[in-house]
Amino acid sequence: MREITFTEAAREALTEQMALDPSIFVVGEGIGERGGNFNTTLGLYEKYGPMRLRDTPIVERGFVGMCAGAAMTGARPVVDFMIVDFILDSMGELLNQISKIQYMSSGRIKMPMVLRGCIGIGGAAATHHSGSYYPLFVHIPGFRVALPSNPYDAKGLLTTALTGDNPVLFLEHKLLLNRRGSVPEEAYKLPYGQAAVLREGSAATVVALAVMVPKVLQICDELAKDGLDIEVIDPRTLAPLDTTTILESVRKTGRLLIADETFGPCGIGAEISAQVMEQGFDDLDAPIARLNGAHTPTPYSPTLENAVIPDQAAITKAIRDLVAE
Amino acid sequence: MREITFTEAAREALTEQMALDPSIFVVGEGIGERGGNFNTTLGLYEKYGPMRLRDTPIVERGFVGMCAGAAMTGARPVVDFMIVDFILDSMGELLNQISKIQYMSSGRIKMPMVLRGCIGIGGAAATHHSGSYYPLFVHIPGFRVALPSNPYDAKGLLTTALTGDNPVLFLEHKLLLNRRGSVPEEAYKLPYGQAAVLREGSAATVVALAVMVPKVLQICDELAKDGLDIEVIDPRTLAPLDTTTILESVRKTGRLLIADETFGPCGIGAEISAQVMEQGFDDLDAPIARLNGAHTPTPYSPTLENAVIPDQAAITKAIRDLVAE
Amino acid sequence: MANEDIALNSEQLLALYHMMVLIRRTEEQLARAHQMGLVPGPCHTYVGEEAIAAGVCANLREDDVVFSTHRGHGHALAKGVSPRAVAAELFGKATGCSQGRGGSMHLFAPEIGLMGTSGIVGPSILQGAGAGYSFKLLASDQVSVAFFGDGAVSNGAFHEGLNMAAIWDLPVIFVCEDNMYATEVAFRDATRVQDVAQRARVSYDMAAVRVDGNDVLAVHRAAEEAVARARAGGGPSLIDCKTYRARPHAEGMRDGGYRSAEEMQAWKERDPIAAHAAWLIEAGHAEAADLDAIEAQVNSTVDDAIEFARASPFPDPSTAADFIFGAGG
Amino acid sequence: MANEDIALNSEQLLALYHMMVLIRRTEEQLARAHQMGLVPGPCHTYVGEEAIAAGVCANLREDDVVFSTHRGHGHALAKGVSPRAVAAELFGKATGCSQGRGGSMHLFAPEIGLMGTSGIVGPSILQGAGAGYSFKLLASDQVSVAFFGDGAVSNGAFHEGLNMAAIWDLPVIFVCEDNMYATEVAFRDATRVQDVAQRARVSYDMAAVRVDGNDVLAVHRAAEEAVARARAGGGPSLIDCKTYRARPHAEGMRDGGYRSAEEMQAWKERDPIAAHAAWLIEAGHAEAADLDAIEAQVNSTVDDAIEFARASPFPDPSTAADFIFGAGG
Ligand SMILES: Cc1ncc(C[n+]2csc(CCOP(=O)(O)OP(=O)(O)O)c2C)c(N)n1
Ligand SMILES: Cc1ncc(C[n+]2csc(CCOP(=O)(O)OP(=O)(O)O)c2C)c(N)n1
Ligand SMILES: [Mg+2]
Ligand SMILES: [Mg+2]
Repeated sequence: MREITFTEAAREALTEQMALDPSIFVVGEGIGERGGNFNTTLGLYEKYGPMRLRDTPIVERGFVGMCAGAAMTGARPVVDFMIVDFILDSMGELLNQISKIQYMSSGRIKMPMVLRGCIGIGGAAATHHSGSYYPLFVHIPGFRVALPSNPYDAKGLLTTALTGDNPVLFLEHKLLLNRRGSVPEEAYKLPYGQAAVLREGSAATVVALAVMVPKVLQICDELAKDGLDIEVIDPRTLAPLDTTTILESVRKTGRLLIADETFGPCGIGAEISAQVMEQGFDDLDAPIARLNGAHTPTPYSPTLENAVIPDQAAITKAIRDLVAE
Repeated sequence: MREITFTEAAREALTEQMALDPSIFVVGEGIGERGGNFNTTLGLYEKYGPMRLRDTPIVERGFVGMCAGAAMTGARPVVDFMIVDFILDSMGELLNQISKIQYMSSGRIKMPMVLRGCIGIGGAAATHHSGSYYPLFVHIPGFRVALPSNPYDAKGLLTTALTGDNPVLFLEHKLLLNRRGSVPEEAYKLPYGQAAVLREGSAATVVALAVMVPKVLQICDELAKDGLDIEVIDPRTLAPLDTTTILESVRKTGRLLIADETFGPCGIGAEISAQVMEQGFDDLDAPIARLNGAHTPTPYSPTLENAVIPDQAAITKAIRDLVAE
Repeated sequence: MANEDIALNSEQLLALYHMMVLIRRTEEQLARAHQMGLVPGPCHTYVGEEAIAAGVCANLREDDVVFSTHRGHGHALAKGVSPRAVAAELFGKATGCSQGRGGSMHLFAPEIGLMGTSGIVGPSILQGAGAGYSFKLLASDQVSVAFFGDGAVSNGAFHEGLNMAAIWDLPVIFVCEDNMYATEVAFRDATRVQDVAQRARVSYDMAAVRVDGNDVLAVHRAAEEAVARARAGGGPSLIDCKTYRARPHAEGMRDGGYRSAEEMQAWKERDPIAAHAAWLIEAGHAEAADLDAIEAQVNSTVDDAIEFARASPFPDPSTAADFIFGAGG
Repeated sequence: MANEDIALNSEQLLALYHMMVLIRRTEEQLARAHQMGLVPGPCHTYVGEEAIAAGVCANLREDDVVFSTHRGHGHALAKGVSPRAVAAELFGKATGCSQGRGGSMHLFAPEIGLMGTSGIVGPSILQGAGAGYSFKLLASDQVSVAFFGDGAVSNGAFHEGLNMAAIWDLPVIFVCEDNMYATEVAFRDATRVQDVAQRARVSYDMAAVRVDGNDVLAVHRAAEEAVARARAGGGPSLIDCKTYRARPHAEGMRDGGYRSAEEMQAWKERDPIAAHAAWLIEAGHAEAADLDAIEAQVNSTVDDAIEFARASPFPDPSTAADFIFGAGG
């Protein structure tokens, strides 16, 4: 199968669905003629023009609220935040309106909306362009949250998002955008709430999120040379979260580490840990461990930036410590 | 000692500190002559006038961002949201500015600001007036989060907030506002990150938050008649969170339940569970349990509203199940 | 009372009267029910402002959409939601228009274009613009109406929403209900410029008109023009309606202190229903008996609605977490 | 070039020139450093817009405060931050004005009133208003300046911030740097009304003036009036500066496509530094040699700054999580 990048795969999903569904439109700053700061919409403006590729003023709250009204009345908006930190000005529309309208209307109004943007630390982007925020949307009911780690998942999860009825956060780690992988040319959907076991092993289970997936996989290949077989799971979506697959793995390995670049407190690792505690306590041979980025705003300077993310040494140590427990 | 209500105790803290510190001012809708929707500022306007009791237009983002600038330049703003759901429009200012400016300025700019408002489900307030949101502010670095459950803590924690350098979320559960308790007349500060053991026991530990504290205490009095001695801990602040006291208790009881009215996923219970897992695994005789409100927007009708919060029966069952494990 | 160029026939003129009386009586009964503890949550009535909802919504088709506020009973009724469905919703009953999930501030009847009232100030403006975007995108001739109070005018949603509707020429009618107060904060303290229509014109280059919001014919005429413009692809409009709420901000709240008895009295004398009644008679469209008949009919409709609400069942607690998600991912 | 009523002496006029050249040369060197990989993160230069920062900040005291944007190097320098501290910050060094924590978009020097540049569009307006609130509350005669681009004008922060400053009469100067584009989105596509000064006057009843942002004397005069008004308790002002950025939105980004070569050329001919130089000579305030001397002095200052930045150490990784909290609860 041909290999394409994460960005190309996601754009392919968008392109295919825009051709099929004339109610899809994209809003964002520079997503029109410019094709998106990250090329998310490259080439689409020429095909579909300004009503479907809508460059906006810098009004994140405004266009998110606007898209809510559009989604409620038959359209299917895709909000392209470029960098997801800009989402924060629209939290009122997201948490008080978009996540609640299907519920409040007893299912009579749908809220088909994709909210996409780049997350993650890297490139000395500093604190206003390095956030991730997904735990916030897992905490609040009413959102689907997709966190693909490779081109195949990116295309499949975005296609599902573009064809369902729900508001979906589709989060793209900026260090994954240029990674390549095999992706079918035809359209396909991936279900939400179905984790991928990317590597089988018996010594321990590592649940890795987003950019941590390739990092962890690479380290586990190294560890395998020392005879340590680590099972690696990518949840792919955080809401819903596939706890079943994680529990099954822990039943086998007895050990669990959750590796996540963003903040620990009330994060995904905490939630997975608590769920495995509740449902898999007797399977545990060691305490569940979490590895997270430092609990601090993201600094600019490369020496500081590197210090706040879990690097190769930290991940390796966390896995070795877990196995040694 | 005289008994006063939660609201009176918090207002006393504000009144005392406003008299001592002329840089304190309050902003909010109806906090001027009206004295606040919940009487948070009753009588203060007459003393201090409009510059210090500033009625605002309905511009939550605006006045929070405005207060950030004021805090950075020598004033000490108190933002009174009335109902904390209205905070969401200001999340950009909070998460991208207020929580980060001390850090980004390497401590050269202070951010002394209190953000207060009512949380919680009750009174058929429905989904736009029933939120709690504290896990969001625990997840993001840079906030202090106070969640007092009684008048004494309310006064002490608010006094600390009004005299420190940091942005503090001070969250008042609406069903606690009229509860009475003994409160010293003089000013006093309570430290952040110091939990209160409200009831000693050996059968299990229950960490209860906000409105769950009186509910749990009452139930434990009942259970004591059956010979079940439950230890009850109120963390009082969620950031910082006093894990030490919880770990000590679990060392004694071997069992832990976290009872929290708001949502479970990536919530406080998850964080406490994960931390106790990491640091107190060997002390556990049973899996840590969480009791939360249903993961749904809050409905209006009393029959539905009651169905989404953990009621007396659910709490009792959760404790009994934990002990029986 | 504006009476030049009335293009409406007597039937239509009486329908406006009927709607205003229907809103008034429903609100009065809901207020009473609230006092009796039958409405478990908050209740913001529309008494005194009926001419706006009635005048605007008379110009709408069933498939046009309305986005409303915390003070939305009047908009719901004028858009065609039955008094039964509104009353039952406020009583928290399964037969309410939101099946008991919503209450006063969350009324939904999307089948007939009531896309929701809201407990949060501001979003109606943005969502209204968004529905306009849908209609333009899908080449429909539906129009969208966003109601909001003076309290929303200083909010960023006003600025962002009006601007988007203007630059993209969306079929939206923004209706500002300026009743001079946001809870107890006076509009004159919230902004130095209370001429909302002028602001719409100068800052967003939007067609905008200021009308007496207690004159149902003036509102109707402004809305008729705005709806026609939107439907014809002529873009958005703003109607700045000056009005006054006759009851406290919400039931059970005080009403003195922040506004004077004289002010309240002066506005009472400008009651929109009484004014329209007088005009109908004077202009020969009706006799007193016709109006009495309408009144009687409305009274029985509203009595029935309240009785229906009272007799309806509460929702089944086991449904409390239903409908959070729709189909698909 | 405005030359009537110049109240400035030659020294002051040359100081404005000096500052503009200092900003220009620093930016050019930073752009070069960025190309060489010495600036690890984003870099938005102020080339072409120097007259605004120079003209405004020349009217400020050290204890007045400035809140700035992602394009803030010029504001920092004009407020008195040393080229060394700015360059070292962009290089990510411990000697930078934010000790390497911030980079281009997060410059802090609160000791001399630079309260921060920001990677988010909008907050400078609100924080600027808030500093004004402080000064009024504490009865200080300090003033506050909020810089922002045309891209912020349609944002809710503009609406809410200007309105608050107006109704509470705060000592704030809002400086809009309208360079016609927000990244690649043209201001004419972002709003139908690009006369920001008129909007400030009509919608918020705020003193406001539109000036040629490439005319340092025009900017200076407008700022002088605004600062005097604010300091005297006369409330806020807005200065709407029409200007143009001479380089791409950020270093490394393309510059074609969204703006024409003719447009760029036309603005190049209106370069604020060249224009001021010509005027200084024509009006007899300087000779070419004086300007050359300034140029030479600036060049050596900037060379020194870049060398300082290059030679400075990176911050200690163990400090990465310091300073999140201050004292107390
Ligand atoms: C964002 C937000 N902030 C605060 C509130 C609380 N609140 C409810 S109604 C209201 C006043 C609204 O005034 P206005 O818009 O003029 O409408 P009116 O009540 O006068 O009809 C306020 C402040 C809210 N609902 N939403
Ligand atoms: C809230 C927010 N949305 C989007 C961005 C991304 N962004 C950075 S600069 C910029 C354009 C700003 O334009 P303008 O305000 O005119 O300033 P200029 O760059 O022209 O000086 C955008 C969209 C941002 N920083 N903040
Ligand atoms: Mg009002
Ligand atoms: Mg610009």
